[in-house]
Amino acid sequence: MDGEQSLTEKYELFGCIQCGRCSAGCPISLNSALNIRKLIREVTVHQVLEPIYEQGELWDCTTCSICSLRCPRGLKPHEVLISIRSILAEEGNVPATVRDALEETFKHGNPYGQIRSKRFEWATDLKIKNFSQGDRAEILYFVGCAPSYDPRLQEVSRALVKTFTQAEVNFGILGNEENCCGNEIRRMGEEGLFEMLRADNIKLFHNHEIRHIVTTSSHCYNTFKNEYKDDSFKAEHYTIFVAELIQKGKLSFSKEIKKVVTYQDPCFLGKQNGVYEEPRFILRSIPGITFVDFERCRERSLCCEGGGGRMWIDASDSGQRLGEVRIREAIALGAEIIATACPFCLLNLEDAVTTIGLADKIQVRDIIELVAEAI
Amino acid sequence: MQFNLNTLVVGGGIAGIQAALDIADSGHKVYLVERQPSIGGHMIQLDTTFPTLDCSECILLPKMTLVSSHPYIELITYSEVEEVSGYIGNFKVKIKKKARYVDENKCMGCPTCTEYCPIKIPDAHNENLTTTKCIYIPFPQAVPNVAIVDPAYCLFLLRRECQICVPVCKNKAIDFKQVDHFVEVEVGSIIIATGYDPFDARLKPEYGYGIYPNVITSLELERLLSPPDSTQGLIQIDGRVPKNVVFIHCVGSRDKTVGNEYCSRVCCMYTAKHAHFIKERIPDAKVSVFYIDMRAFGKGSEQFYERVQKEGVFYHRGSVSEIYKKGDKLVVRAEDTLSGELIEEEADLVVLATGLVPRKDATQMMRIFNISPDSDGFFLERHIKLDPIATLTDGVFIAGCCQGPKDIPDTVAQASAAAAKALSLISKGEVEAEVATTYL
Amino acid sequence: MGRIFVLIEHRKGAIRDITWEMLIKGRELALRSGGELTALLLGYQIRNLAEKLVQRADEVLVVEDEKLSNFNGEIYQRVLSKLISEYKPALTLIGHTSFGMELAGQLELPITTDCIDLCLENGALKAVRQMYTGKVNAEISFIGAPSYIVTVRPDVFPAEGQQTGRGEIKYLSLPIEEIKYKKFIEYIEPAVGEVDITRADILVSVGQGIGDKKNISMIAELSELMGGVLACSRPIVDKKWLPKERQVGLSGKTVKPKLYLAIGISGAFQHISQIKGGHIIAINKDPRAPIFGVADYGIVEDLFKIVPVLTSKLKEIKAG
Amino acid sequence: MDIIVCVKRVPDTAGATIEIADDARRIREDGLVFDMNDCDKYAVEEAVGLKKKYGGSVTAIALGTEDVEDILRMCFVTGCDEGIRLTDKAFQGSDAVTIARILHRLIQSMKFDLILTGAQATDDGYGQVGSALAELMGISHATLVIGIEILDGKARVHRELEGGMEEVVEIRLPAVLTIQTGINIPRYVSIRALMKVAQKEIKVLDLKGLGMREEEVGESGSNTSIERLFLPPLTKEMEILPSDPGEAATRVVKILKDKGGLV
Repeated sequence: MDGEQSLTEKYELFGCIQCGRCSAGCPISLNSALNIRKLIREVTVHQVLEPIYEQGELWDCTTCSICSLRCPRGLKPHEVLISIRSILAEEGNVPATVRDALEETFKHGNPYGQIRSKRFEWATDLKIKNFSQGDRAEILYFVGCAPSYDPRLQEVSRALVKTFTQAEVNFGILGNEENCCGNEIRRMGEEGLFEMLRADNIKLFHNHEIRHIVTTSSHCYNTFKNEYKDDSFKAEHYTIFVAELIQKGKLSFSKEIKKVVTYQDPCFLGKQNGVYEEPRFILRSIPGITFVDFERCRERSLCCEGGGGRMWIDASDSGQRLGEVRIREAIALGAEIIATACPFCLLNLEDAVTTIGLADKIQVRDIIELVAEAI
Repeated sequence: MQFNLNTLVVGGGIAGIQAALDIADSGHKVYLVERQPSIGGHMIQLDTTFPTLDCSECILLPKMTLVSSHPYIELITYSEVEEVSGYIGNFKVKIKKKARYVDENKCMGCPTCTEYCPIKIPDAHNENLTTTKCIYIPFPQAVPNVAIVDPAYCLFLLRRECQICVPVCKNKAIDFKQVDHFVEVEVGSIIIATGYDPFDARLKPEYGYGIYPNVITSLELERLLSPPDSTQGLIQIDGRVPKNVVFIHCVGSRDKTVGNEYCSRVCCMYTAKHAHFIKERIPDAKVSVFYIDMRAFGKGSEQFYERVQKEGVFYHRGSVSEIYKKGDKLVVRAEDTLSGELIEEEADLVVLATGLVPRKDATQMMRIFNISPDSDGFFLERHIKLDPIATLTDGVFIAGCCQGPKDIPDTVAQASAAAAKALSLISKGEVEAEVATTYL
Repeated sequence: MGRIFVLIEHRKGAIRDITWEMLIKGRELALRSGGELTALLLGYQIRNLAEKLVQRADEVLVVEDEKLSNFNGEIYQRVLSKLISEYKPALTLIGHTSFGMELAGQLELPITTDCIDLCLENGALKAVRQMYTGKVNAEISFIGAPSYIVTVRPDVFPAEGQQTGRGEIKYLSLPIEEIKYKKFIEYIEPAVGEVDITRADILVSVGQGIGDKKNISMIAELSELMGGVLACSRPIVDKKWLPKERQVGLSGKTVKPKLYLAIGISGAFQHISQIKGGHIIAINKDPRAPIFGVADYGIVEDLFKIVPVLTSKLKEIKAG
Repeated sequence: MDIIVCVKRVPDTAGATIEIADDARRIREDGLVFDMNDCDKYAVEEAVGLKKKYGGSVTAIALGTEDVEDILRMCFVTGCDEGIRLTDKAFQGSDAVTIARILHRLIQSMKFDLILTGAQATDDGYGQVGSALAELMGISHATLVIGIEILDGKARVHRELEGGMEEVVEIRLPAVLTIQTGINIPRYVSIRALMKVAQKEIKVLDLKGLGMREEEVGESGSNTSIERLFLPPLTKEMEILPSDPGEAATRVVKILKDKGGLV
């Protein structure tokens, strides 16, 4: 460690009582060789961590943070894991798919390797203020990488624009200047690149005098709120913002959605930021919707396996995908729509629906799509 | 300066009862103030006590009866200490006697009024598992064995609608004109024995307590196990006898996420006792216990732990992370950390070994007696090792779980020690006023 | 333009397609310029191959020696250099293949590689080649040399055409030096059942629209008829219907085919982002399937209606 | 085992829309991002892997302006010991053979057992520098290498052939090997690791430093020249084929013939 703090010191791992609440709560522990409890022990016991670095299952973690939420000693096992990944990343020892995502982000500002000049393409037919072209607005709508480039998620971005326009929100976007937020980058271990993105983004926000950011993704929201450490702007997930619009009477609905709807709590919105009420409030506000909660919801919600860079990781875990578990649970609840508020949840759940061939039984929608449909 | 030879004991649980009896037996007057309508505390709710498996009532009731009949004990129940002034040897204590709406001197403890009362209310003595009536005697052989009206539910007190209990009482004991009033006593020393609250399992939402009817706390199980009245000792959940029973240790103990870093000391052993009884009453049940570290340190405890394991109770080293429902079964997610195996155990009854936490109003009590809290929120002793009974307020002593979680033997020992401390002041008979003497 | 050399590429007793393609292009250039088309056949026990070439070239020069048994850049280079200096061709065509790439650069002649077109402009040779992974075409001219080397991209020129050769076979006896530096050891055939979809030119990729494992064979048959390699999307691998090595996508492989036939694939981003380049034909009954956002050609119809018809059509073609 | 690895900085044009510059001989580079050529990353990784196994040193060489130091620093992170940059205005317009000549001038005075290059660059795609360099050096070479095993004074090399086939050859050292992708998994070059080598010295040599003359290099030294660049016809938006199975199949077969090389 060259005189640096060891992981044990940095994360106070001697405080671990090996109770196993982390590993037992871990959504992937039943399907993966990754045992976060054991990992913490190994980190504590061994001076030389090389054998740990060879464990491919280190890349199975979705950084959903349930381990840290459950830890009775207040430790942060998932941060330890991210730190191990970051040691590996610094050595260049990352899976090829992660390497590609990181390189693409460095080069193009998004992990998909999509060209920067096409970032704004989804919105070219919409009349939106664009900070990068000198427009000014009260609120920055931070679209995010996946909602900018993925055709399915572009529908979500459009729904958000429609909603904001309807509610006469004075908002703009960064257009092609928008950059990866770095949330997943940090979780794939590329601390240096994350810091770079953070510095670039903060500079961008400052240049455009941005004070208030609303994000599509719970992942962007998480890192802006908790990891940017800059109080010149306030970051909100759109569910918080839209719930407020409804509460203040700035957004009203004119159509009914006569469906039974359940809600998948995104880990980065719920577990990591405690936003449980707003999404439910929005869904309950939409006329016609019968809202039913999952049996496992809120703090106990089941991860979709989309976080922690898992969208770019060929994970070693096996067995039934959690998305499929979720879909089956939703159908058992009698839900016709499973709503969520996170791009990765949406993609993973939709993937699961088609995998198990239940597309005629259940739809996966982002909350904002339902909002846009009902206004 | 003259030392007032009377003593105030606050709290009528096993600690307060023991301290009061020890002092009173020496021929000195004790005021025993209890907040609840009856003394007995948590111990009277217990079915048995570990590791000897004595019936809790059987050993406690005689002491309670002694209290009620002791010439040197003035029992002031359903009352709270409001204010204390003065200093060692000369405390003035203001006590609020809450309106009971039943004349303690007239009530004979018969069940007639209860039988006639139309309003059912949750039975607190039974951890709300069963109901009683709005006018009720807390439990058979309560001390005092006197009825009480619950003003939160009484139709007359709420809406002036009913008074059916009044005419049916042969002794005309029911008196809705009663109001809260204050009494003042003067004492030389004070023993605080206000006890603990069980941890509120709702604060650990991952265990689903309050959502799943078959996730219960140990105190609730205690009542289910207790034979005479409530449930006849039949362990049934939703009318069915559980066949897969899971116990979870350290619920609300050793847990920074709920602000309780400490070990509650009793849960390991009371759970062993519970597991034993489940195995005894439902021999074909699969009983699993999930623990973090096993702490069986009391006399006979390790032997009892071994016995329970031999009886077929399976101990997993590893705590439970969450419980969810799958069909009509609960699924308990844990890791057996010794084997490294991840477990999803199906259960039809989960018992949460809830820890012991400071009383909800502990801080307020501490303010009244000018005592500081320790880092866990319990009453701070003068010296953790060498003076664990005294407090920084001269003449004020602490006993039992208000000082920190402990089992019954330790509580009784501490109570007797507190009595001895008070008695040593009494026998000296006077106190020198020092510059450092604390004035309340 | 005088003589045009075409270096015949063959492996394990068979002439490779690129040879025919170069002969067609070479013939065209020869006709335009009034030059002569010469096929160079180097090898051992290759007289039967020479016979096959006579119709396609004006002359077939054959150098036969045991040392030329297998392709060896070192020895081929020496023989080829000798022939070039002796016959002084204006142009030598070599395939842009694993064979040609090894050889062409060491001939110490002006060279341009991987050409997709060749033409004569006022008597001067111009080549067209692609740059920036096919995004830009470049016109290349040759300056001040009597002889050029051009390597030709396979699958660009037709392999069939006019058979205008004079058909003269000339067996040359050249002293062949000993091989000093580079020794052929062996060929390794791809292990049975082992595929590398990342190197396939044609991929027939199946998604969960296929519905059942038993339907995979239908797509496999189609793939074979097309000369393609069977690939799939993640759900198919998750279901263990096909092995992981066939998965296209972020968690699978990145592919760069020329042609990608997506059957019953909705086109999750993780999947389509890993198809780099090539023409995409998509068959999906859902007009909103994102695969259509990246496809060049789309058929909005149930795959079970399209695939059988397509299969039988290809069978007809194969049967001639 | 002392290894020289030649690397190239190229624009990443994968997702980009390319525009031709006004002189029609170059593409417009503004808006493009640059990276190390893909095959070269594998070559560097392989060189470092061989060094780790057999000892010795790795020196990375690149041609170009100061910008190419980025990729030399990437080489340092991966494990190269030294970096040399060759730069001169006169180098502009050099073709593959000429670049090999420039490299040859530098390398001929160096001690080495192996020279690795990428098999092909993603910008010009010539794929000839390696074999031309070998010819100039008078040493042997193998292209499209996907496996290397060092024996006594020789290397046993796997070459990638078409259709998943491999050819195994033994080649006498020193030699030039051009490395194909897939031979290894190039490691990630992290930002922090790059920052650590930001100050590491890179040796810079120009035409004079190499002792070359202008007419040997650049366009004047080259026998081929790019006359003009042009964009291939753009692919259209998606064409919707008829949904009638028969018609659709006919169209697909035609597309297969036109685009997929089906005969």
